[in-house]
Amino acid sequence: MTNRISLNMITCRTIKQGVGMEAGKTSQKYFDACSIIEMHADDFKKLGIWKNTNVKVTSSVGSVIVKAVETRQDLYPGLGHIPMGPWANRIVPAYTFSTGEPCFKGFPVTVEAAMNEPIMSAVNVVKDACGLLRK
Amino acid sequence: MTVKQAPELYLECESITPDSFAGKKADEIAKLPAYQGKEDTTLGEYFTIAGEAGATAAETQIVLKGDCSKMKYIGIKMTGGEVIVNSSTDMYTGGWMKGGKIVVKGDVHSFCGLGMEGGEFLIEGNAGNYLGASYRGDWRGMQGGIIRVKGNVGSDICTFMNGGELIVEGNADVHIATHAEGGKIVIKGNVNRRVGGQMVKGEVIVFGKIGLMMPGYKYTKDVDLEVDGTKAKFSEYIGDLGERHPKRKGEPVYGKIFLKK
Amino acid sequence: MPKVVTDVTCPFCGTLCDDLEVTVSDDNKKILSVRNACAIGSEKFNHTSLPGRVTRPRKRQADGTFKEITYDEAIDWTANMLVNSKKTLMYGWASTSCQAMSVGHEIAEKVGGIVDNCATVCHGSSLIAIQDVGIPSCTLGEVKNRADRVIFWGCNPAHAHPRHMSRYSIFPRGFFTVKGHKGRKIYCVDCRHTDTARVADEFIQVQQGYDYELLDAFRTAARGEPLPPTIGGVPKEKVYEIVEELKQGRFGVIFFGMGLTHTLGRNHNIDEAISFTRDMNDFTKFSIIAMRGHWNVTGSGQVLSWQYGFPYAVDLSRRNKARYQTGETTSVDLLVRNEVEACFNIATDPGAHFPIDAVVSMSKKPTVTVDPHINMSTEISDIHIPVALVGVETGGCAYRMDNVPIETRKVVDAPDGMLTDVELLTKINARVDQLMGAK
Amino acid sequence: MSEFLIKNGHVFDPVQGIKGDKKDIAVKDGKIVETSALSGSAKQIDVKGKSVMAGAMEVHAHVAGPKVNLGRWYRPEDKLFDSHKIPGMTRIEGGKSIPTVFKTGYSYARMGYTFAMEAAMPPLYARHVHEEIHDTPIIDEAALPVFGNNWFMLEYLKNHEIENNAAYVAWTLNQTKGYGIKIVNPGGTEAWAWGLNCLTVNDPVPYFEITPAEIIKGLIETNEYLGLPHSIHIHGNNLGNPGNYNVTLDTLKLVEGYKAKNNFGRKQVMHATHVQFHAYGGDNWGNFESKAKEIMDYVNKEKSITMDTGNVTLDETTTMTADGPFEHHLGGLNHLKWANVDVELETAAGVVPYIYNPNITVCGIQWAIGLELALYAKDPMRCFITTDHPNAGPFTRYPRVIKWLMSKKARDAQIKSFKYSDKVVGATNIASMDREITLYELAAMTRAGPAASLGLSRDYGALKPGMNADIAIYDINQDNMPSDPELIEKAFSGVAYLFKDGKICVKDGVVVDNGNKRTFWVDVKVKENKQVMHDVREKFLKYYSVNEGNYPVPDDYAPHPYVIAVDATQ
Repeated sequence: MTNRISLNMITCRTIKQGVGMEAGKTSQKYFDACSIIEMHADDFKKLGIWKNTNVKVTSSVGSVIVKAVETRQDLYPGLGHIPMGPWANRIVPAYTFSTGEPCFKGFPVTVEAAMNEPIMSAVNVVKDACGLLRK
Repeated sequence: MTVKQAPELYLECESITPDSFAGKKADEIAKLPAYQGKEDTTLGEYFTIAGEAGATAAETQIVLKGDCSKMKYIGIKMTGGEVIVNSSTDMYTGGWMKGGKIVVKGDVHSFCGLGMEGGEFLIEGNAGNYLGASYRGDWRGMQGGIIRVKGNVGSDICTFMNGGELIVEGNADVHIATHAEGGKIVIKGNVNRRVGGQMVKGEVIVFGKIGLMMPGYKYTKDVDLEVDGTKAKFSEYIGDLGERHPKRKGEPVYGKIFLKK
Repeated sequence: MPKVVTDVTCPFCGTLCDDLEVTVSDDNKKILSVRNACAIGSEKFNHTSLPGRVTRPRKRQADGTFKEITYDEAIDWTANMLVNSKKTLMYGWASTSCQAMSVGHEIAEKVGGIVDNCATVCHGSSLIAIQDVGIPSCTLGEVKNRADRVIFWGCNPAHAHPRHMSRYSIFPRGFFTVKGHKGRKIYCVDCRHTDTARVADEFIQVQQGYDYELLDAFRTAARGEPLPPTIGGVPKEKVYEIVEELKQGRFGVIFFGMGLTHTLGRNHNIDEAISFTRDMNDFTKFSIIAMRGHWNVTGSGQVLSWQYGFPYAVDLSRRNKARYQTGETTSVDLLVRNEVEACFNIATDPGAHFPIDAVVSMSKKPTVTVDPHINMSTEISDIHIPVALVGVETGGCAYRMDNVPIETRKVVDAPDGMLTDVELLTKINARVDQLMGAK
Repeated sequence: MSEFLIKNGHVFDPVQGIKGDKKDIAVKDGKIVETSALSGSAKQIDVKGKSVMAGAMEVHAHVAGPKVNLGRWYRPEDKLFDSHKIPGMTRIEGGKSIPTVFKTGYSYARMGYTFAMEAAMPPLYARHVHEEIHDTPIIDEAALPVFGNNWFMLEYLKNHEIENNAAYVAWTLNQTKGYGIKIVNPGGTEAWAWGLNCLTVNDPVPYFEITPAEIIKGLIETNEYLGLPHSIHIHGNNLGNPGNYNVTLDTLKLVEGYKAKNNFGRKQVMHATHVQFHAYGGDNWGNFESKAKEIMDYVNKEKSITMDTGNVTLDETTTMTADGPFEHHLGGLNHLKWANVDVELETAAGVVPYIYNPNITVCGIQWAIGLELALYAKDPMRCFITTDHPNAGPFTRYPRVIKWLMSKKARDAQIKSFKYSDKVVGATNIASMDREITLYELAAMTRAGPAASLGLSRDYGALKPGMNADIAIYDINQDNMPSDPELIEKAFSGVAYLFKDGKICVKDGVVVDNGNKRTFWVDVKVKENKQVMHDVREKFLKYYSVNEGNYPVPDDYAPHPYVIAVDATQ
């Protein structure tokens, strides 16, 4: 049985995400910038995986495969970050507390290793959820 | 009235109040307007209507059968009479109500009892967010009357409350009585956190647990209270000390939280 | 012979830098270089010249592939969709000109649309808070000329507004701030030690989701009242110390971002921050400014407000009144509650930036997306209508994060035959008139 | 273009001294002409028993721009259940105290107004002001840039460099498509940038070492040096506080020794605005009282001043002014949401909702002061009716204010309805005043007077042949005035006809045409001034947050301009 940890998840802008977005949502730059999860070194240890391995992140609304990287902008242990984008939004709860704002920051997720599972492209990660992906 | 056709989207039913029914026969009531987006329709399109209204709002009782969970504005601004809904309702039920009584046997969605001034509002199921709060931007939330919820409530209940009473028999989510300047809230269950943030005046009485007390609150003393028929010992906290407070006879008046021991 | 266009406004973020210099080929077709822009801004200008750009509308086929169609076909399909739908979400507007918005609102008023902009998933909570308690604020030039206490709370300009710190908030020397950075004390409050925190003199790490409590503690401390030992992981001594330093300042300013607007409490977090700012004006001068994201999301709020009185989530579905209630007429709620029948996206990408439940709901409805480039929304739409890039291939008015209006400029021609937002919306408006006249 | 003959109406035109005589008015190609100039095809309109006046002119209102729009969007509750579309060609209208641009244009037109002056335009936000003006239907509009706390001005006037200051003002009017010189709380708003204020005309401005009195005199000299169509337009220091009437008198007296120099027939050198807020006695809210008489005694004898009233209408409204420190003070009093915007190098603005509650003595006294000002006015050509919209009340209440001015019966009824009417009566003179404004005087206070004060009397404010055909026709008859004052309010709420540039835009109170709305601005030519242009360059390089190249308002923001050229090179 694979090792699994729980994190408090936030999704934020990053400069790479911004550059990638302007380079094009289908660009490699955008893919590299957004299809990742930043975690604290301690959480890598807890999860027992190396940097840059794929992980499956699961929230109350769904799961997504992203690459686990060590954070440049320090998080504290237990806090995870996926840059704002389609991968993050596969797991962001839509509940808005009647304010219009979904739960982009501060929702519980579990993370488990998924070495061999591929990361979907930006378009596919959305189409897949919408049932528009042609198998 | 019985629902004969469920709306494709949501139906805006501001006509369903004793005030607009008063003095009308079934066929006249059927002609009252209802709206679904840009489609102007009538109550008769969606309800079969039997019986007739009393001469005045006060003498009028409306009973809604069938699924009203996609009906907005039921009982809005009513001044008297009674509305009984045998199912759940959507947003704005009992909004700005001034008098009379509303009973919802199921749940209500958000923004119900908004800016309520008087009357009685009974919710047998759960209530959504902003129950008894003010409309966006308004500093006049619930002014009077009484709301009782048998189940749980969502977040932001009684924001900008300045009068009246809310009794919740279940639990509540975050942000209770924010900016309140009066009124009384009783919660029999537990509260997530953020009770009485920026509260100037008013009372919040909690029987269960509060996840985390706001830093602006200070314990003062223990008091014996009788609340909604229950006698018990409560610890009294005053606050929000970060907020402004009016003075009465030179003494500042604070918001109060009573937490059952 | 290449020419240089000066005073160019950058159409990326709410900082709306207006000092860019763009060199273009003499035939006005190609951007050769961009000066003064940040990494993101340069990328935006360069992107126009990238190969493989879609220049004509596309319609999704049964098999999921897209087929090129004419503008007229796309306009006709869109107009029919708008006229036939009982309630249509018309979302976006943050990356187009105020002139285009005006035309869009005219259409919405006719067809019963709900006009919402990116504030709905960005600074909407800030707007709600301002509606509750007001806001003491100032223009960015005031910060540059006077501020000696600067707080970044839940925002990360180093990444989201790259030139903000050098143009306005940390480094510039102004009229009363000749010492520049040396004359200012910079604070950063965040749950992460961000790159903005690295340039701050003081970093206060708040536990994620406890900003409301910490701000309440700041206000309580400012009134000299007692506090619990720690608040959101911050010791009370620290709170008292910082509040005292802020009172000693001559002119303080708080910049806040999505760290407050997206976190538990949302509008309440900003509400407390504004209330704290108001309190501080009893001791010194203090202002607070929202770090608006999209370059013209503020403009959309302005135009909606002078035409209907609400800054976003404006419900015109009844066609004889304008209404507004966040949590009801906001895009994500409308989609998740399935309260609309069709979607019209323009100048933004909900497909990438809305939570998946909302995106799925959109994909199940007739949807048209107007955007210069392929993005997540275009790929789940029935129709994608590409247009000229506003701020690069066509001009128009935009509003900076402090509501200062600045003209964006056309620096190059759009690919041959491409319409601008204004041209496209005007044609859709005309087609809507024809169809409704016929009804 | 079409021709009209407006027959059998009672004409009121103070310029020609016509006091309600039956007279036909001829309209051709957007102008008023001699009846003889009409062809046979002229459309005849019988307005028997109705009153015919020139289109009314709003001299001071906050109807477009950043603070107005902030007031709109931060008060959704102002639109709650108050947004609607009138069947016909109009757009959705909304807002009680701060109407949307559509409601603003339509409402003015329905009341017989054809022009409105936006009273405070921050130059940095000029583009925004013009965007809203552009979207406001029917009425012509202009905007006054604020100068009373501008850094260039403070530095030039500190050394009394009138010629340089004039060159800067001319440059700014041109850049912002502005109309004239507005002054708000001179010096006080710059002081507010440090959280301070200037409460008298002699309080020094922090750092800049100049006093409000020096600023006001310097700007009068600048204005007359340039010979602008309008005079300086001033909201003085210490607005809204008990006992401020002394500061007001000090401010008004600064005109002594100055003469108007211009080619527009303007006589005054100062327009004092919303004087109601500046005519307070007492030294606290307890002994608060009216000093309207003291103010008007001076205004009546000093011919080089025009003024407007700023009548309190007893409504819930939204106060907004470039007087930043005042709004901060007000927010502290009523604890309602306070908004403030300080604008780099130029000005500031504040917004706070306010309820003029008839059950509160002070509000009753404020109501009385506004009316007393107009009733004490000896020369209706120099005293104009405003509500300083939306500060003392929304402009949509003009018909009610007119009712109070024209009917003592209506005033007495209002006084009786006050909770503390005896206290209100005790602190004012209103109860003892029998004067009732006549239709002829009203035409002066709302048409001819404002036109002359704004330097527009050549084309506007009267019904002389050759003038612009802006004509309002009301269903009220001086030969048989209604005994019920409510009928006066009704008559002025919806015109029988409104002609704008010779077109019928409103008929029986219903908008039927959007007219051809125009933006008025003043284009001043001055001698080339290298010094000032150098200062401009330097300030933009060092202190502004926008480039000089992005400062001017492009021409397409005012697609239908009415440009008044002024040559100050001589």
